[in-house]
Amino acid sequence: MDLYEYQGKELFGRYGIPVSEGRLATSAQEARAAAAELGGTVVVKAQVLTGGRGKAGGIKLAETPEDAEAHAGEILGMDIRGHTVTKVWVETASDIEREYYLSLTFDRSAKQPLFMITTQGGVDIEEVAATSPDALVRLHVDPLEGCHPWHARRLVYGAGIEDPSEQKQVAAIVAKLYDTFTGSEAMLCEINPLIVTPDGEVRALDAKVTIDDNALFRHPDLAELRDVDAADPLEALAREKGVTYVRLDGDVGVLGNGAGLTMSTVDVVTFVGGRPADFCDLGGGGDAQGVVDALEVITRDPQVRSIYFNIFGGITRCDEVARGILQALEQMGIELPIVVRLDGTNAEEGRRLLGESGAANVHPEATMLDGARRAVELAAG
Amino acid sequence: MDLYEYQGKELFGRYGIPVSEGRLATSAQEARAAAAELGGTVVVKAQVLTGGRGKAGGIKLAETPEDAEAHAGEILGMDIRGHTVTKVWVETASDIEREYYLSLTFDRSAKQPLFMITTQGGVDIEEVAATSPDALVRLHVDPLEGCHPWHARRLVYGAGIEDPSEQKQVAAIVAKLYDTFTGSEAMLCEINPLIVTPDGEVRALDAKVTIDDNALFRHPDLAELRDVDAADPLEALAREKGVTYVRLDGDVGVLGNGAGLTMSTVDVVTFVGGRPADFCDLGGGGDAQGVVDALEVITRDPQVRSIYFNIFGGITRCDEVARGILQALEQMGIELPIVVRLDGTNAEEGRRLLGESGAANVHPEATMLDGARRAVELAAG
Amino acid sequence: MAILVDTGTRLVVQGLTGSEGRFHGLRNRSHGTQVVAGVTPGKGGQDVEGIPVFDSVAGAVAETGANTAMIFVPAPFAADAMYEAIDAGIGTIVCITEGVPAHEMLRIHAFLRGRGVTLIGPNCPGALSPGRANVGIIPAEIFREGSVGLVSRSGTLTYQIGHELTQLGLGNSTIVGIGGDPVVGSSFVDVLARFEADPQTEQVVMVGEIGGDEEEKAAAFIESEMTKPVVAYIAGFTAPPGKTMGHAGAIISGSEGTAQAKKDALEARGIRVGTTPTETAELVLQLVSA
Amino acid sequence: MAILVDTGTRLVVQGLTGSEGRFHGLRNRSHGTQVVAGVTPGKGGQDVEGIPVFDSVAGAVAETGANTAMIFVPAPFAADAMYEAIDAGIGTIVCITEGVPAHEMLRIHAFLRGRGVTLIGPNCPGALSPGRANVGIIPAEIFREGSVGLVSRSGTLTYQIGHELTQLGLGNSTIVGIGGDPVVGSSFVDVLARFEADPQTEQVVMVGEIGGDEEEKAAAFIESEMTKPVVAYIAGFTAPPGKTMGHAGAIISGSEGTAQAKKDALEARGIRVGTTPTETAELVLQLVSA
Repeated sequence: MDLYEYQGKELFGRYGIPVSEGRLATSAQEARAAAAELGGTVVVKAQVLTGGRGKAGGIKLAETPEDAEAHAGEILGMDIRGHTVTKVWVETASDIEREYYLSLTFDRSAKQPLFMITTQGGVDIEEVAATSPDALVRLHVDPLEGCHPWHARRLVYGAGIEDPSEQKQVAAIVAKLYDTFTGSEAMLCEINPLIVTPDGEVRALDAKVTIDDNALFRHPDLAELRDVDAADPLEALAREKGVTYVRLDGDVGVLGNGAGLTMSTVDVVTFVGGRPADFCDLGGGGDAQGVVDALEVITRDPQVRSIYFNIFGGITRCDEVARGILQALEQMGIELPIVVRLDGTNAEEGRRLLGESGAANVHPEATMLDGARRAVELAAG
Repeated sequence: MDLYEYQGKELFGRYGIPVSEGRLATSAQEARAAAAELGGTVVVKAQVLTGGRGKAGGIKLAETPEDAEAHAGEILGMDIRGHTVTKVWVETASDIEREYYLSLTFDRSAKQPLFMITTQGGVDIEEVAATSPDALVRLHVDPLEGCHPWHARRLVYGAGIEDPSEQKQVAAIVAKLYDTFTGSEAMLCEINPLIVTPDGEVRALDAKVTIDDNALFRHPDLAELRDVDAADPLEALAREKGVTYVRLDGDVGVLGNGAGLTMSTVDVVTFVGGRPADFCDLGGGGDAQGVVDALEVITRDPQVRSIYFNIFGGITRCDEVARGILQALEQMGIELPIVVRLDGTNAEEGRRLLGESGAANVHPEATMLDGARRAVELAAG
Repeated sequence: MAILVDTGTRLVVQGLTGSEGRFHGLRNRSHGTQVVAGVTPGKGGQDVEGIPVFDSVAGAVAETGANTAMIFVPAPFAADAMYEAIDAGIGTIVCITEGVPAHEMLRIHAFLRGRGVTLIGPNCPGALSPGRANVGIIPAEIFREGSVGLVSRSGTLTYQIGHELTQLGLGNSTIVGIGGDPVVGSSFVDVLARFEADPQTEQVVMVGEIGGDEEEKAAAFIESEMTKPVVAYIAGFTAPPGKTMGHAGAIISGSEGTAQAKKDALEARGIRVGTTPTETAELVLQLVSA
Repeated sequence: MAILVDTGTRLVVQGLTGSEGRFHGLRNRSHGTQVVAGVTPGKGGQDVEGIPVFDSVAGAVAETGANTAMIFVPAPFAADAMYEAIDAGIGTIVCITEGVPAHEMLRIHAFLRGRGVTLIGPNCPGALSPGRANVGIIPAEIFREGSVGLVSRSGTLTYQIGHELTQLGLGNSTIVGIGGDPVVGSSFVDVLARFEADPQTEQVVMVGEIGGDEEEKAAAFIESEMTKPVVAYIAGFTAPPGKTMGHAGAIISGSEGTAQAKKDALEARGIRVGTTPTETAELVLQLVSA
């Protein structure tokens, strides 16, 4: 789960990482009030779960509350890379002497947390990594050892930070970032930029935090930060119904059981010339109600022209899937063509049920490949 | 550093281990007030850093504040195994259905924390270990793994605790005891007895906690619990002066440099028929002032009849030790015979200094063994 | 010979008395697996259709000589169950549970170092050596005994490929689902090394998917360390970046972990990659026939 | 040949710019030890009498090929220094620092498992191979080169026994002080195994003291694994229970860790235990003359 900047900063603050004071606002009026309360120059920042806010005009300096109101008015409702801005963060503006970059990520490859730091912050870090790789210092932490002062020293000296007070502040932030990362079970904690003010104060000016979804059960305070409004409405509906669903951009609605098989089905639909509308995984179990819920989500997508069920029964029973399809047809009156390929546990019984139903828009196919071809044909016409 | 029962219970309480409510009292009047404040039957318990309080009459039940006052009056000032009682702990009396034993120790041999539990609590645990070893369940914890629920289950089921509510409470206490142990860097956390009340409540009725002296620098709250009054006055003086000193019961004051050499010197004095008065380690450095401080401590012991300096100079310089001895003679006017064996770094210079001083009570010897013999002779008169 | 699970497997099921643990434990037994014990704290002394239940894994090991554990406990308790099995001296642990927090797995992965314990999973279907032993939820009836080793991050996709192999008359030495989480106990490389050493295995199919770089590491390993031919399949060519595709580990992060990158890494080392499950099975047939 | 420190030792001193680090680092160098680097955070780029100082151990390793570290930093920072040396790939770490918390050492001891790193200490005088290398604070001038391996929990007591050996015309292969704390990186058994494997060492003296049971473990090891003769000395026969005798680890807990128990364990296995340092040296002379 990705956190908004303001949520990430609140989390940082809890672990003692210095951030600027700020207020959340969902309207221009609130932004004005926030600016007035904070006093002085403020920054109005679009809260969206994507990068490139600055370039899109989503970050503006305001010298007065009136300015803040005007800027918030422009920013709220903006579309930034497909995300509509519904919230702005109004915070005390910072004078910036230097911009650093500091992050801690979950490195799957090394199976250890990975610190990265550079004094060339404020820009896209992948660009720094590509153009001046030596400027980017990388250091893994053994999870059983934990983060020790030497890690911080290696990062600070490695990055070439020379001022003793800065060294001390950054080293402290390194330790606290590790606490944040492990304490909130994050997959990513990124500070870009980590600024140095003209007074020599070091502060996180942005916050990008991703929490492990699988760990949210033991972080209820973080779990409730999820913003259901921000998600794709179909994905939000799917989450609500417990359906594993990712929206794609085509016209063949794809359902499979198991992540790998479903991904493979999406691929095969593409390879035979089709355009998948979604990835929808019925999961390991897959009872009739699960099928109904999944079809409810998929058929809400107006782009969908055909549906392809690719089921390999193992724990999932094919007869149960067939029952779900028939139940959904009855309840929802689906008229879209539905191609069904059933194999494995109770496949014959499933095929029999579908055959006997006499449903005209259900098209059985014998193999995964044939099913994909048929579904693509049906979507096309 | 050993904690008193009341300090250990306060520590337990901080980590969520259930203990009875109580008050500390240093006078009979305070004990009366404490009993009145607590209400109902209370127990008045001598606070001493030794076992066997119960048998010595240091624990008494009081039904009224008057009783508490009377009992406290008897207990305060008692001598229990050489420890004078200066404080009593007055706590709400507990009804006891069953007595268990639970401890977590620093197992040097395995280099892991070691849990021990038995339902045969309330008695000397070494006796249980000797007479019914099967009743005592032992379980190590890997320090990198930490304490997990399975550890608690193994202990609880292993000990044969059958009531589900008791199982749950004891399991929770196991986890909290581990937190106490690691959080306060203890060498020992012992609960004996861990009681079950007739209502089925599980509670620590005693607390025996030892903190690692080397870790106290980062636990200032625990460091200040040290009770300087309770120590042997000479050992307290030594601590104050930074001298490593253990009082023994003989008449030859022993000083060496380094723990091993000093222990060996004490042994050799014993083997040649003498009785060491102390173990006093000048440590690795050993400057003149350190020697003066050490002599000040040793000569305060009225039993001392002779003093034996056994110095093997390495980092320690023998001339510096000699200077310290001469300085102490001058400042303190010591008349006791002082046998000095110097070897290693600058030994000749040290011997020369002592020889030139003309001090009549300084007796140089060439070997460790000869020095010991001479010191024993001189102590004998 | 097969790998990981075999006739010498003596299985303890952690969570045997739960509905899934019971269902699959008994199913594994009916495939011939020696299911010698179950563990459910507080239910020690009971039994599940003759399988004795213990309060602890250590108790099960002491009484039954269990050497392999299958974990079916819910995600919040799975790490505890893994540590318990490790410390009880279990040699092979198969964790089926889905949803184990990634940080737990980081610590467990580090903790396993130098302990000589094999962990498969979590979030995996387990391991099946057809005709010998089945530990997990893989439907044994799809597969037949043979010479093809099969290792996969997925469950049903593996069944699909196994089914295609069976239809071509091919069988498997062992089918291993290593799991779909970002950090799992055994990687492709770990399992490939076992297939390389296993006399029964003559060819290997590796079924990867988007996310991470274990397929890339496997490509390097296959090139430098393996004599047996390997065919690969990768799922997720059309997956969008930044979206978790069903498995917690199936996610393209930035430009990392794409199916194309994995395919390229494999093909650069001469490893053939099937475009569809069907083609993958056909590539294996070519190997066997060659 | 000697053990632990030798002509191939390339030493980095953590805390070289402190007064003790400087004093002993230079002293070690004057004995012939290759002292190639120092580490003091923030002083990288400086030097101590020609020895370059780095900000990190990793930097020192990269620039100078250091393979051995000596730690002279204060107790609160010693664990950090040990972890830094381990992670920088140092093979032999000698921690002189006294007063390291025992719980830190529990974790470090566990962390070292399977890493192939040797830690000597903390709270130890170090290791000296006369004429070859000296890493630590052992005064080299007391000792001469020879065939006797010497391992001890104590510092000055070791010097005393070394002095007695020298007076009898005997010399040492290596003198190792393993340290006086409850948990140290290398035990008697670890060092005895090295002496057993070292061609130069022909006899061994083990100097123990009260506390713990490492001498008892050593007795069992000597009996079952060693071909070279061992003589022992134990300090603390007259120590009272429950009192820390100078070293954090020198304490009789309850009835455990007494000198008598250690002596009995050794003698029960035919290992001779000297009553005084003098007698101990004489026992070694008998071995050499035999």
